[in-house]
Amino acid sequence: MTVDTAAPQILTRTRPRSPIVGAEPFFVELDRFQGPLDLLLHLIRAQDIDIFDIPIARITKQFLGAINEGLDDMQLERAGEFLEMAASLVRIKAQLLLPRPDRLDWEEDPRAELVRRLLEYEHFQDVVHVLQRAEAQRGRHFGKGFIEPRPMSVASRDALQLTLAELLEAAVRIPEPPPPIRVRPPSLVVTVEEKVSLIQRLFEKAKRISFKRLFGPWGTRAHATAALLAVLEMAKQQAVRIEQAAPFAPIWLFSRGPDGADGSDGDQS
Amino acid sequence: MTPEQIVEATLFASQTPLTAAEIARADGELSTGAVRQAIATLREAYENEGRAFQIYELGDGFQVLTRPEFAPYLERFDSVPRAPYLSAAALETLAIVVYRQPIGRIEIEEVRGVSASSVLRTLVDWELIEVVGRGEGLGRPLLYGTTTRFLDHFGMKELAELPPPEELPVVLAELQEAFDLGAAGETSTADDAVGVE
Amino acid sequence: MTPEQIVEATLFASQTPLTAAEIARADGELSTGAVRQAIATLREAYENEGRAFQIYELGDGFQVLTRPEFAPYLERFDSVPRAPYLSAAALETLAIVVYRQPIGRIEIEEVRGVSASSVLRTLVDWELIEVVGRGEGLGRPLLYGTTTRFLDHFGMKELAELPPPEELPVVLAELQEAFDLGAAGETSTADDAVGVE
Repeated sequence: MTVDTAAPQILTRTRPRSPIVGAEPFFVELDRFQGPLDLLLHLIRAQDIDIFDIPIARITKQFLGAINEGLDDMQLERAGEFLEMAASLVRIKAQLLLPRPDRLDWEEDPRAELVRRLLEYEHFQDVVHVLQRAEAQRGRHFGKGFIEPRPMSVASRDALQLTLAELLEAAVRIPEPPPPIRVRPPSLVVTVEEKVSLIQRLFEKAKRISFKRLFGPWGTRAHATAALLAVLEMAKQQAVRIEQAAPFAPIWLFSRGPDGADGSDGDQS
Repeated sequence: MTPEQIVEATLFASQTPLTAAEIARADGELSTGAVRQAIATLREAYENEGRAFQIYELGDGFQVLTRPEFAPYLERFDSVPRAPYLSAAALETLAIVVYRQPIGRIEIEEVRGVSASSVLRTLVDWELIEVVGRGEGLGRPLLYGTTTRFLDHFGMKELAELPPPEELPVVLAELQEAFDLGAAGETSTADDAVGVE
Repeated sequence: MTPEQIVEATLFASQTPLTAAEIARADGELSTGAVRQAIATLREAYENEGRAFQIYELGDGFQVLTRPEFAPYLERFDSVPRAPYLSAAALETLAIVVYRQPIGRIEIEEVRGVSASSVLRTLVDWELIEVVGRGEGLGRPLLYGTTTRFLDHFGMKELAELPPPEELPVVLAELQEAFDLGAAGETSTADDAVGVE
């Protein structure tokens, strides 16, 4: 797998309502999706991808692009749900880069759990359609009392039965007014490409850099994973050497120059 | 669809008497004369088939009711409607107006999550709420507030007599207790079903 | 009074579904078997006479409702609000509860990938689901199941009208199979095996 530096062409929300079909670029309206699984499933189905062999790198790129555009307008909780999925995608992508035996059992494929969830989610979408049809059919039957009672003059009718307890009972169930929204923009999702170029820029200034420095100020899982992925990628291309004195000790990265002329062997501690 | 069927469906779906003109609204081609004709046909059919219900003329309206001879059977059920009461939807909307007034339809719908226009009409019709002004913004929406009749109904002089929202659970518990003491053992199941989580 | 007439009067007086046992309460001599027999006779009569209503079975109860073809006429009237059509989030959550009940919030969120707490509250408010117990483990989480109102809302007699559950969570077994096929160089059958589209 190579690091593709071309920015993914994913536009969101600014385009007409037509769902996406065909190849990239993709036009995705994030609002239309119930959540990250819905979006992911849509990306896979719209491109006719074999769900048992998901090209994680491509899908991850498209997923990140889609949420990058749409995230700003989203409530924090909802944004978090999409970000969590983004982090798992990046994690799976990283796991796929690790060396592994030629022949894997399905359970050992890093994508297995994701595929299981997607298929399960898709099955429930079928149920949703069944329910929707049933609901529409039922909605065409009316019982007694469907037609709103005809207004009568106030004088002519009996006193209304309404106790204070009933009113208060109803009042106590009114939800609290929503607190004023304080928007904290969610941390931006970062791409592996950005981390690679960050590492390259740092090596222009120093021969040795701390792994932690690659995501220090942000500290999120997405940043850490992107940084790890970038380092693994560069190590694979022999552009960087990784050193760690002991487990949990600081990890240091050494530049190996453009052709990897640094002398030492590929020691991935 | 014959006029008889359309009239039958309409009468069936209503719980209160409808005038011939009101029934005619079901279909643009239905005249009040045709409605009256259909009602006569239906009455005869119900009679011949020995149906347990019949169309009765009440005031200026028509209503399908069970025949009086079945009353003894129906009285075995405890669900006999009493004096008019508000539907759950109307009650909920009233509670929102009471505590958030002045408030517009849109805000009420935001709280309840469903359309409120017909419920608001019912409450205005009962003179429990009224239009008290117009809000800012698009279309200058109508704002609703409670009426003096609302206060009368609960024997209050002013809204300030209502418990503040944060005390509602306490007041409710007290009311429930007083009710239990007063009606020891009677009808308690119905209220239990409504209130307690 | 024939049993048919007594059952008819009872069904007409009710605004909600009644079980055969509830209808039988109208008359001491009425067995639930006789009630069912009477309902069958009435259904046939309504059919033959072209009545605008019919007796429908909802959950374990019976209710007289207008036939669907009269909906366009009745929709011209102001109507008492009934449960609104459900949102996609609500339907998705219901779909999971139906098949996995009793089920807790966390498990629902795992399947949907998004938070479910506010949707669950709404569904409980509408009485489409209810708390049916508490699970093991930390905090003894609430477990939810569907109500008879759920059946009413979707016009079902029983849950068995939904696609059989064993067709749903077969995913794991089929995964391995599909993967083995895929590894053998042929992936096109994989989707067919699971029954997509």
